[in-house]
Amino acid sequence: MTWNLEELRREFPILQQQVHGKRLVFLDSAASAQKPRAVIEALTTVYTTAYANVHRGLYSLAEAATAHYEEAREKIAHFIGASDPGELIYVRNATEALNLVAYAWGRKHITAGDRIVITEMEHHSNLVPWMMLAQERGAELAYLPVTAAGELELTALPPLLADGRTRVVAFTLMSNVLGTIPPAQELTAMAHAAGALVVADGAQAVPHLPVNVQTLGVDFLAFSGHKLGGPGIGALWGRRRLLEAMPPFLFGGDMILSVKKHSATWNELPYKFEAGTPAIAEAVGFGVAVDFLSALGMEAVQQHEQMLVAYALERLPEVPGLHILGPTHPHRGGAVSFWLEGIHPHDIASVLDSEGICIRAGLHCAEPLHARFGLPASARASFFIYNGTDDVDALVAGLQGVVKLLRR
Amino acid sequence: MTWNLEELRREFPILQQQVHGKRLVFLDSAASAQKPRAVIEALTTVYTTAYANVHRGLYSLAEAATAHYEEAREKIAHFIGASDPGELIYVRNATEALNLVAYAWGRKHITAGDRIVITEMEHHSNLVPWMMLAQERGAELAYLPVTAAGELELTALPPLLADGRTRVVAFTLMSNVLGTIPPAQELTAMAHAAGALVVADGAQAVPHLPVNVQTLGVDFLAFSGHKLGGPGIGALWGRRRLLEAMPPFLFGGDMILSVKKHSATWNELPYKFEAGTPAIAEAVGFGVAVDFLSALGMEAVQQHEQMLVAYALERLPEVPGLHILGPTHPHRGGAVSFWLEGIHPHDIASVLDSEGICIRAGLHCAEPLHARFGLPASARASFFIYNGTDDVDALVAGLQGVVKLLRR
Amino acid sequence: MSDLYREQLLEHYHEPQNYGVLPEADVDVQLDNPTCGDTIHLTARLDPEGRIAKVMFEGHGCVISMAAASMLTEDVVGKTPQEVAALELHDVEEMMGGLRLSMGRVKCALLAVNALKKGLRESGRL
Amino acid sequence: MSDLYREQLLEHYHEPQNYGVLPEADVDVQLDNPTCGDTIHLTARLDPEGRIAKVMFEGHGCVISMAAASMLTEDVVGKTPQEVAALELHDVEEMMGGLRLSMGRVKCALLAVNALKKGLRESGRL
Ligand SMILES: Cc1ncc(COP(=O)(O)O)c(C=O)c1O
Ligand SMILES: Cc1ncc(COP(=O)(O)O)c(C=O)c1O
Repeated sequence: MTWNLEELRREFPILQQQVHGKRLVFLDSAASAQKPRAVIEALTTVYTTAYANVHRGLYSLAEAATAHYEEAREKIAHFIGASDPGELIYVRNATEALNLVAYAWGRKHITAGDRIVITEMEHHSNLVPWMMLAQERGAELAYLPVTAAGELELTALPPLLADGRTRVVAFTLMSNVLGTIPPAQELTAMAHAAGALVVADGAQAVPHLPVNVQTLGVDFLAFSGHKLGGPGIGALWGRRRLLEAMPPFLFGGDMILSVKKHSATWNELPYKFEAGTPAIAEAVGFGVAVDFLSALGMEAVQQHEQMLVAYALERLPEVPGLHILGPTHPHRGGAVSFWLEGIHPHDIASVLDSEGICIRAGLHCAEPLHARFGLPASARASFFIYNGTDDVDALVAGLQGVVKLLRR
Repeated sequence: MTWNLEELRREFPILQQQVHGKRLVFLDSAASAQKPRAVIEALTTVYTTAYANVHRGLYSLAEAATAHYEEAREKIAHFIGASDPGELIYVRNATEALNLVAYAWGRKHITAGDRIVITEMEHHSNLVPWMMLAQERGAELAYLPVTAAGELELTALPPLLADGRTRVVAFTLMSNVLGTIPPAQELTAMAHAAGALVVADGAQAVPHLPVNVQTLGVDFLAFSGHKLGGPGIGALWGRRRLLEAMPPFLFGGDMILSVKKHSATWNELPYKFEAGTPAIAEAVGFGVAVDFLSALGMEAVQQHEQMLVAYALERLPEVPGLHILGPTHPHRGGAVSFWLEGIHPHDIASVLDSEGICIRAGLHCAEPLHARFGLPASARASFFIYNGTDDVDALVAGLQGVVKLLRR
Repeated sequence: MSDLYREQLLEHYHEPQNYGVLPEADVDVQLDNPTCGDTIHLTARLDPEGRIAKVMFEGHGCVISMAAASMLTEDVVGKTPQEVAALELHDVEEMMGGLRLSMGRVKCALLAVNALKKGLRESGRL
Repeated sequence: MSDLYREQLLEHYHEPQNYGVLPEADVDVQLDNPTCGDTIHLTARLDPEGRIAKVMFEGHGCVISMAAASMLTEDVVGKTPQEVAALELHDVEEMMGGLRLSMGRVKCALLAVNALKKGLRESGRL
C-alpha cells in the first residue's frame, strides 16, 4: 500500500457518508473525482478572504486574488512538466480545451484535402470537434483502429502519414473505457516525422499517472481539473510558438491589448485565450488539487491504481458471464469496463446503487468505440486514490447479487 | 433603507475583514461581486454530500447532483422571466455567452454586406466578437453613438435599419462605465420592426435591476453568475426557436445524441450547447445567489442602488476637479465612473487602497467608449446590495486625501 | 435490494407479455434510445371503433424498458389513441405499480409508450 | 498613506528631472502602455565610449511611471547599453528607493526603462 487508505479517505468528506445505509463505494472517478477537504476549504478561503476580479485590479484584494490565481497556474503547468506558465490556459473542461485547438488552430491550418487522424477509442470530446472541423474544411477524418484486445493498431498509422496530407494526429493518453494507455511517445514521433502536430487528450491520464509534456513531445495537452479533485475547471497546455501563431478563440475582456472601433490587438499568453472573467476560485482550487496529488506523488498514484486494476482483473471474472473490455494486463489505467451476459448495463448500475456502489453505465461518451466492439453499452468501474481492494470486493459481491437477481 | 444593512453585511464573510487595518469598503462589484455565506456554504454542501458528474449517472449521488444542477437552472431561468429552462445555457461567463451567439448564430446567418449594429458604450465582450464576425464575413460593423451626457443617440438607429441590411442589434442593458440604462424595449421594437435580432448584454443589468426577457422582448440575453454573487459561471438565455435552429458551438460529451464515425446528431436543448462536464457545483451556487437576490427583491435592489447613486452624485462633486462620466440623474445603474483633473486613475485606486477602499481604474474593458470621451482611463466606483452611504462617505473622504497628496 | 426491481417488474422482464410481432398490424413502429442502446419494435391493431385492440412488442433493453413495454401492451387495450396520447410519466409509473423513477431511468420507462404514440401519429390515428 | 507614494517619488512626480526633448539625440523613441494610457517619449545621447550621456523624457501617466522615468534619467547616466539591457524589475525597484511594486503597477514602473531598451535596439546600439 502506497499510503494509509483510511487516513486518505478521511480527507474526502463525501466518502464519510452512507448511501442507502451502506458505505459509499465510489467507482466513477473517471467521470469526475471527489474533492479533498483542502480543495473545498480553499474555495471558502478565497471567497471569505481574497476574492476580487483578477488582473485589472489595483487594490490589495484584487492583487491577492490575482496572485493566487497565477500561482495555481504555475503549479498546474509544473505538474505536467511545462516550464512556461504562459503556455497554460484555463478553460472550463477538457472538452473546451480540445474545441479551442480545433477552432483556433484548426480553422487556420486545416484546408480541403488535408487529413486529421484520430483513434477509434476517442472520447466524443476528442472526436466530434475534429469531425466538424473536417466537415467544415472539406478535410478527411481518418481513424486509427482498435484491436480486439483494446490496443491501438499502430501499423495503421504509417500508411495514413505516408502521403504528407495528415496535419494533426489527436489521441487520448488513456482510454476512459478500455483503460488502454497508447504509446504516446512513439505515436508523437511518427506524427512529427510526417510533419503533423499532436493533440493529446489528457483528461484521463493527467489525474492518474505522471504526464510530462516535454518527455511526451506532444504539441497540445487538454485536461480537466474536476477529474483530479478540483472544481469545475480545466486547462489547455500548448507550445508557446503554436499558441502565439494562433488567432484567439473567444473574444472580449482581458484577452485584448487594445480595442479600436474597427480593429483590435491581442494580449500576451496565456491571457490571449482567456476571455472575460475567469473562474478564479476554481483555478485556485485546481492548484490545490494538484498539490494534493503531487504530495502523494503521481508514480505512487499510478502504482496504487495498477494494484487495484490487477486485483479487479483477478476478481471480476468470478462473476459468471462477465466480460472485460480492454487490456487484461495491469499496465493500463484504472477505468475497467465490462458487460454481463443478458443483463443491461443500466440495470447493473441501478442495482449496485442500492448497495451504495456507484458505477457508470452507458456509452461513456465513446459511441464509435462501443460500435467497434458491437456493444450497445457497457458498465464501468473506475478507480482513484481513495479506492481500495475493499471497493473491488464490494463491487464483485454486488455484481454477484445483480446476476442472482436478474439472470434466469 | 430597503433592508437592514448591518445584518445583510454579516451575510458576506469577506466584508468582515480589515484591509490595512481599515474597514473594507468594496466598490468594485461591477467587476465581480462578493459572495454571500449561503453561496459559499452551498459549494461545500455539494462537494461534501452530493457531488458526481451529472446527467449520465444512474446512481443516487449522480441523481442528486443532477437534480440540484437542474433546479438551479430553473431558478435562474425564472429569475430573468424565462418560462422554459431549456432556453437557459450554462457558460463560463457573459463573454462566452456572447461569443456563443456570435459563433453559432452569427456564422450561420451573417454574410457579406450584412450589417451588425452595436453601441459605443459596449464592453469589449459585446464588441470584439461582433468585430471579428464582421471581419470574417465581410459584414459591416456600425456603432450607435453615445451623447456627451452618456446616453445612446437613438436618432442614429433608424438610418442604420432603413436599408434592411442590419441582421442583429447588440447592446448592453446597463453600461459598466456610465451606468446608463438604454431604453431596451424601444431599441428592441425598432430592431425587430426592421427584421433584426436583438442580443442583450445583461452582465451589469441582471445583478442590479429586474430583468425580464419576455417584457424586454430581446432574443438573447448574456449574463454572469459571478457578478451577482455566484461562483465562476455565467449563462446565456435565447429563444428556443433560435437556439434550435442554430448549430452547436462546442462539440463533445453530453451535447450529442448519437455519434457515428462520420456523423453526429445533437442532444435537445439546453444540452446541445453544454459540451463536456459542466461546472456543477458552480451552477448550484449560481442558483443560490439568485435565491439570495430574489429574497431581497430586484425592485428593492434597484431602489437601494439608486439611493446610493443619488447620494454619490450629490457628494462626489465636493472633491475639487472631479468629473463624473455618464448620466447625472439617478435613473441609472450603480457604476459611477469619474476622473480627477491632473491625477491618473491608477494613482487614485492605489492611494484609496491604502485606506481599504477598493475601486477600479483603467478602461473597464470599454476602450472605444473612453476614446469617445477623450480619456486615457477613468476611475470607477460601483455599488451592490452590501454598500451603504458610509461607503460613499469613505470614498469622498478618500478622494479628498488623494487630491491633497497628489495635486500641486 | 433495489425497490426498482420488485417482483412484479422482474416477472414482466423475464416473461414479457405480448412479445413478438403482430401480423397485419395497423401500427408498426421502431424506436431507439441511442444513449442506452434500448430498441423497441412495436405493432398494434385497432378495433372498429378505433380503440387499441392488441399490442405486441419486440426489442431489447434494460429491465425498466422491457417491463414497461410488457405492462403497456396489457394496459392500453381498450384505450383510444387520444387516451394514449395523454399518457404521461406519472401514468406509466402508476401502470408499473406506483414506481418512482429517477431521472436517469425515465427515458427507459417511456420508450414503449413513446413508440406507441409515434406509431399512432405515423399511421394517421393521431 | 500608501507606502507607494513616499516623499521621494512624489518629488520626482511633481518636479520631474530631465523633462523635455533632447536635441540631436542618438536615441529617440516613443512607448505607450495602452492598458493604462501612459505614454512616454524618450530621447538620449551617448558619449564617445558609447555610454549613456544624457536622457530626457516627456509624457504623461501615473505617479509611478512618471517618477520612474524621472529617476531613470538620472540613474542610467554612465551605463553601457548592455548594462541598460540587463536592468530588471528588481533594479528599477531599487532605483526607486527599495519600493516593492504590486503586479498591477509593474508595467507602469517599467515603461521608461523598456522605452530606453527599445530605443537602444532601434538605433542599433543593442
Ligand atoms: C457590460 C458588461 N458586459 C460584459 C461583461 C463581461 O462579463 P464576464 O467578464 O463575466 O464575461 C462585463 C463585465 O466585465 C460587463 O460589465
Ligand atoms: C478521455 C476523455 N476525454 C475527454 C473527456 C472530457 O472531459 P470533460 O467532460 O471534463 O470536458 C473525458 C471525460 O469525460 C475523457 O474521459
